[in-house]
Amino acid sequence: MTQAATAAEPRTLAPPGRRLARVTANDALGAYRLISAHDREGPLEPRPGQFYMLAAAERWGGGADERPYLPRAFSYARARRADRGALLEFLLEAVGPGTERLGSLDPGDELALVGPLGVGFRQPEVGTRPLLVGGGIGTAPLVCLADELGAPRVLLGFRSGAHAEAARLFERPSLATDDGSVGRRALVTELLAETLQDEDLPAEGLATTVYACGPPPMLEAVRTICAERGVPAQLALESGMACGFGACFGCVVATRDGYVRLCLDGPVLEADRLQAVPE
Amino acid sequence: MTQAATAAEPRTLAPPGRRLARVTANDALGAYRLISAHDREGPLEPRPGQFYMLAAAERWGGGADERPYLPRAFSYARARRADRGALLEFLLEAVGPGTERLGSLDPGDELALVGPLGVGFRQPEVGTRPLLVGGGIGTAPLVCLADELGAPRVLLGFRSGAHAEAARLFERPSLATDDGSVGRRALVTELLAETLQDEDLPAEGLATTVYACGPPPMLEAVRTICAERGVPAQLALESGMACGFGACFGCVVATRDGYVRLCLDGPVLEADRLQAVPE
Amino acid sequence: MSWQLAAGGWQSGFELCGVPLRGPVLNGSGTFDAIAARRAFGDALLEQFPFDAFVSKTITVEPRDGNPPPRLWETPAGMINSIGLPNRGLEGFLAHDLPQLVELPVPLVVSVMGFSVDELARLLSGVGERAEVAMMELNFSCPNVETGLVMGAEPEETEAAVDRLRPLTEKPLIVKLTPNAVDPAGVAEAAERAGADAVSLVNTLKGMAFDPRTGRAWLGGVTGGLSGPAIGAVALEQVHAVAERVRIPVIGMGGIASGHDAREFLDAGAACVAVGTENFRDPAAGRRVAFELAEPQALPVRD
Amino acid sequence: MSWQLAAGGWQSGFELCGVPLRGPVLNGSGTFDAIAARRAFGDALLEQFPFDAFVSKTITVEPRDGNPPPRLWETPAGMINSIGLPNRGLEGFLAHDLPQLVELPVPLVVSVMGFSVDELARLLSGVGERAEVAMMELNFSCPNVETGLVMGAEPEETEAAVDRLRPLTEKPLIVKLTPNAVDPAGVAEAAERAGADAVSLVNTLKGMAFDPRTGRAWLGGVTGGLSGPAIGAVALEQVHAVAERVRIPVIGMGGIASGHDAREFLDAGAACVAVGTENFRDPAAGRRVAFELAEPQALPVRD
Ligand SMILES: Cc1cc2nc3c(=O)[nH]c(=O)nc-3n(C[C@H](O)[C@H](O)[C@H](O)COP(=O)(O)OP(=O)(O)OC[C@H]3O[C@@H](n4cnc5c(N)ncnc54)[C@H](O)[C@@H]3O)c2cc1C
Ligand SMILES: Cc1cc2nc3c(=O)[nH]c(=O)nc-3n(C[C@H](O)[C@H](O)[C@H](O)COP(=O)(O)OP(=O)(O)OC[C@H]3O[C@@H](n4cnc5c(N)ncnc54)[C@H](O)[C@@H]3O)c2cc1C
Ligand SMILES: Cc1cc2nc3c(=O)[nH]c(=O)nc-3n(C[C@H](O)[C@H](O)[C@H](O)COP(=O)(O)O)c2cc1C
Ligand SMILES: Cc1cc2nc3c(=O)[nH]c(=O)nc-3n(C[C@H](O)[C@H](O)[C@H](O)COP(=O)(O)O)c2cc1C
Ligand code: FES
Ligand code: FES
Repeated sequence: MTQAATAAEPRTLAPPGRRLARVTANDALGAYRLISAHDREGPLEPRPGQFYMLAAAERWGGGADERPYLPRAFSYARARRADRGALLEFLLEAVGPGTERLGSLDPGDELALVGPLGVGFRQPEVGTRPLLVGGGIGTAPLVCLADELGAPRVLLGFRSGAHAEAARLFERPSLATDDGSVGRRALVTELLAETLQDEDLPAEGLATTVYACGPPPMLEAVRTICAERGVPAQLALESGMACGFGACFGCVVATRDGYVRLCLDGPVLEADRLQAVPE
Repeated sequence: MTQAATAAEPRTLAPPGRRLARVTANDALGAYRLISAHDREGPLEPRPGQFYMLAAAERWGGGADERPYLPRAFSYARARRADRGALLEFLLEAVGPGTERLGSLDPGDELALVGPLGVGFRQPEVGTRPLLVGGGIGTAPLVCLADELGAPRVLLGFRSGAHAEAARLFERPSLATDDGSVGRRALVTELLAETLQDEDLPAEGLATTVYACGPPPMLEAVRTICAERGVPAQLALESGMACGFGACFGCVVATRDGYVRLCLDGPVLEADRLQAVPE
Repeated sequence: MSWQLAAGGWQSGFELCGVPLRGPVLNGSGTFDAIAARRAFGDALLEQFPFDAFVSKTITVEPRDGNPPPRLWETPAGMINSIGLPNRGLEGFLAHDLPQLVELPVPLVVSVMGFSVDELARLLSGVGERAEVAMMELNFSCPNVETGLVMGAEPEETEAAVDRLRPLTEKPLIVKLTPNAVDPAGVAEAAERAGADAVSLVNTLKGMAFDPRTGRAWLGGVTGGLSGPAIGAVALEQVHAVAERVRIPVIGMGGIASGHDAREFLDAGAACVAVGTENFRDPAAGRRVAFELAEPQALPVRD
Repeated sequence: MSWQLAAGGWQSGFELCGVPLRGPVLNGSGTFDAIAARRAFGDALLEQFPFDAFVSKTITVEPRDGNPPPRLWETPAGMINSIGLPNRGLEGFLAHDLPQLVELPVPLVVSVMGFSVDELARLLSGVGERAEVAMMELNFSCPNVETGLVMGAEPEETEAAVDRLRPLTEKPLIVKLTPNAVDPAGVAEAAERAGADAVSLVNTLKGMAFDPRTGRAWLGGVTGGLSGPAIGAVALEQVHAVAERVRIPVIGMGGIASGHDAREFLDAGAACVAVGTENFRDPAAGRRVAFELAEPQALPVRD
């Protein structure tokens, strides 16, 4: 339990308890919602790829099927220093009772939150240029990563034009949509394959480190493409979580060395730790 | 199960299911809230003393202790014909998670409702004048009763001036408050005793029929006072209810002939059916 | 016996233990009083009757007042009741309730409980011979009354009781299991061996609440039975375990509040479902559940 | 052993089985991993440690991977888990976990489970002799692993097991009961007779969920254990029944999320309480519960 043993991991420690943060804005961004909250007690600098467990402070539950009950995990999309504390931004896709309740919060309402949690993205391997690959709501953690890396190359894929609105959070991303309404009618992994193809490989190999987040089939394609080309990749995965801080052992993902708790050893995993992206 | 057997009871039948009614207003009335809802599918003329089971259509539950779950019983305070349907008014006192949630509804939100339920107040006994006695939130069912009886005598008691604001729903009531801030510093049952005292009893006895609703100790005092003087009284009681339509057998109150389901045989009971007002 | 969706409605020819039913949604015994509901809702209740068969509140040989109030406590996503089986007794039921229940537009199941096998025998023969009654349910599971627990908790006790009772009526016999058993599936197998035509489960789980102001038991009956969505997962596990081990139909219940919930019970192996506590929140819950089950678009798409 | 409020805090001299504790709030085994939490929260965790004694996740003789995912299902006011007791095994625990758990500012309780009494014996002697360990808890109740159920479901089995295990350690022995028993109080009495120093309850209730898209079991382990506020009423009933029948202290748990809930368990006869699932919603839940218990103004006034 020495601090040193884990000092190397890109993790900002969280305060050891749930706290409240006031919602300052909640706006539609195409098919998504962008929620800002003023976190007065948390750390100012979470690491890109880390996440927070969120719940509405009031009326979390009591929906048609009497859920949600547990908090929900969300990557932060951006964090800025604000007057006393940090302003956190979350990008949300409504897929069920938890995301619907959060999406209905009004400015002034309070979020209950724990975080930042998990291990974020690691630095690009020495001598490589980062390449960010995002699919759908998986673009969320890439927003702050792009800010930190300073305008890296970004490839984004979306279902539709309404979803592609989220691309506005990035500078000059390359875009693909399933229906071709915005950008290329293609899968973002096709863009990835082409980009890596076009690349002039330096003698030593490694020209690029890929950072990817998106739905499991996309991540699996990213993993395969990168593995075939020997390109290092860091994948931000998802799994069902109850706690987010290693307490419940519920979020495990199978790696080459057995199950790991995604909330503790992830959500960002080096692609070569995985035999395959689960699901 | 013949209709005739029960045709005499002051009961308007309810549609056999839960329906939605849109909240049209929710305003503070002193310490209480006055909530109006547009009931498009229910009957236009509930009987004074009947009640509705109410729940918020959304987020009913998920509070600090994961309640409410069941709907809550409320006397209607007033019902008016409205454009397509009835406008129902409820007077609420926030005492727990259910009343707090209902009190926080905004105009436009929806109420889930079943009703009208139960047996209302019966006509005054022949040759008597009605006298309404209300304590605190127990004034609610007396509002429509007073309207129906046409400006009867009304005695009201409240904890404080803020609560006594509810007296504004009546024409010229006699008022008592515990702290004397409005009206007499007295218990409403003292006003009752004095009123009955002052009365010129006609030869045959019966000058007054008392209609009372309020907290159990008040109702018990009303019962005793009326019993001593042989004055007929109808008491609107409360008990914990799960269903409101006789399904659960949970709301029983002990009468001289054993337990009765208050939601089915009440909530208005003739005082002489009771040995004592429970609680 | 198997239940399947026909386009837009129930498969015609659906039946439970040989009794034709218009659909698979019953009520849980003691959670809907059709006589009281008719007082509240009038004849509209009959026109829009929420269930495909009606199960009476459990009756006993002698009339019972039930437990002293308070009888209800609300819990997270559920409630505890200590009603204590108030009922008019066998005579009262036959004289007062049965003539009214006959007016219902669906088959009638009468639930009975006895403090001894002899009492059960009297109830079975007294009620089972009436033509108005389609099926009998043996409540071996009420946690409020001592014997209920004992009879349904162990396979041997159950088998012995059903063995003796089975010959007393020609009506299909449903055995209602208690969830407060180590091995409900073993009890179900015992009931099947002894000739039960169906099993129903779950009854309420034993539960308790304390008055925050006094620190003493809140319920007049001290302990009570927990029901509602809170117990859904427990009910599903037991229904699944039972359905895997018996061939007779299983009537599944416990926390059903929607077609979605009902389908989980069918997935778990139930042939029919029953709606209990949700009736209290919505008197038309049974119809709503049936509708949602019959309209596949109301439910998540099956891959 | 009795617990009482002293003005503004715990009564000094409070203890459980002779081990001094600063207060009555433990964690439920398997619901807080202090080593993982220290990675997430750093040393602030130690400064604001949420519990008055720390109970380890249950360990077994051999290392275990646990069940395949998915392992979690959310239910109304609760959740089902099919974690399956992943742990490093006895050797791994002693070498890797114990040295880190020693740094916690509170007494350590180690929870053990065996697939046989022999395995339990090895665990008890292996861990019980370590000075760092204050107490041992025998998990007789894990519904995920066959033997756990059998050992804790019947009084005789429990008595025989505890009888053999009791002499193997001098440390206080807590027996954790399964709620999936007909008569948990009978099992508790058996444990007491055989020399247990305390009993803890409830463990999770057996539960199940179905994948709405496929109709098949959702959990990798097929069935799982239900926990959280949904089971509070069941837990209270069992704690009450047990506390009425044993003299050894009872550690009560099941759905505790607030000081108000905790006080219900004390009212039911518990000497200590444990917070489980609520830790997932708030890592500081233990501290919050303790605070609310100690501050009478946070709770309804007692008449
Ligand atoms: C590390 C991490 C970061 C994330 N970041 C983001 C983000 O930035 N933005 C974002 O929008 N989302 C993000 N997510 C996903 C987000 O957490 C989920 O969308 C959210 O939890 C869904 O909750 P819900 O109640 O809306 O839907 P749910 O009803 O929980 O449905 C979501 C999925 O859970 C499963 N499910 C359904 N019912 C249940 C049940 N009863 N119990 C358990 N599982 C069930 C199904 O597979 C379903 O598809 C992230 C997830 C993780 C793990
Ligand atoms: C026929 C009738 C008509 C009524 N009319 C009105 C009206 O017009 N206006 C109005 O404001 N009120 C009215 N009431 C009272 C109203 O129904 C209650 O105030 C309401 O149900 C309280 O709900 P709550 O969730 O706010 O409080 P609760 O938390 O339910 O607390 C209310 C009381 O219930 C008990 N209680 C506490 N916890 C629980 C629990 N977990 N389970 C069960 N009981 C518990 C306690 O005694 C507590 O004082 C009426 C009641 C009846 C029966
Ligand atoms: C208030 C109440 C009364 C009940 N009375 C009976 C009864 O008389 N006989 C019986 O077999 N079950 C009785 N039950 C149990 C229900 O029939 C059902 O088995 C149980 O409530 C679980 O289903 P639910 O969660 O949908 O309510 C009662 C349940 C409740 C809540
Ligand atoms: C995810 C999870 C894992 C658990 N693991 C264990 C365990 O390893 N050993 C054990 O004795 N109990 C275990 N339990 C049971 C808890 O300790 C506790 O008895 C139960 O969850 C009831 O309390 P609660 O409702 O507060 O969670 C676990 C519970 C959960 C939810
Ligand atoms: S979510 Fe609980 S251990 Fe990862
Ligand atoms: S509230 Fe259910 S019977 Fe009266």
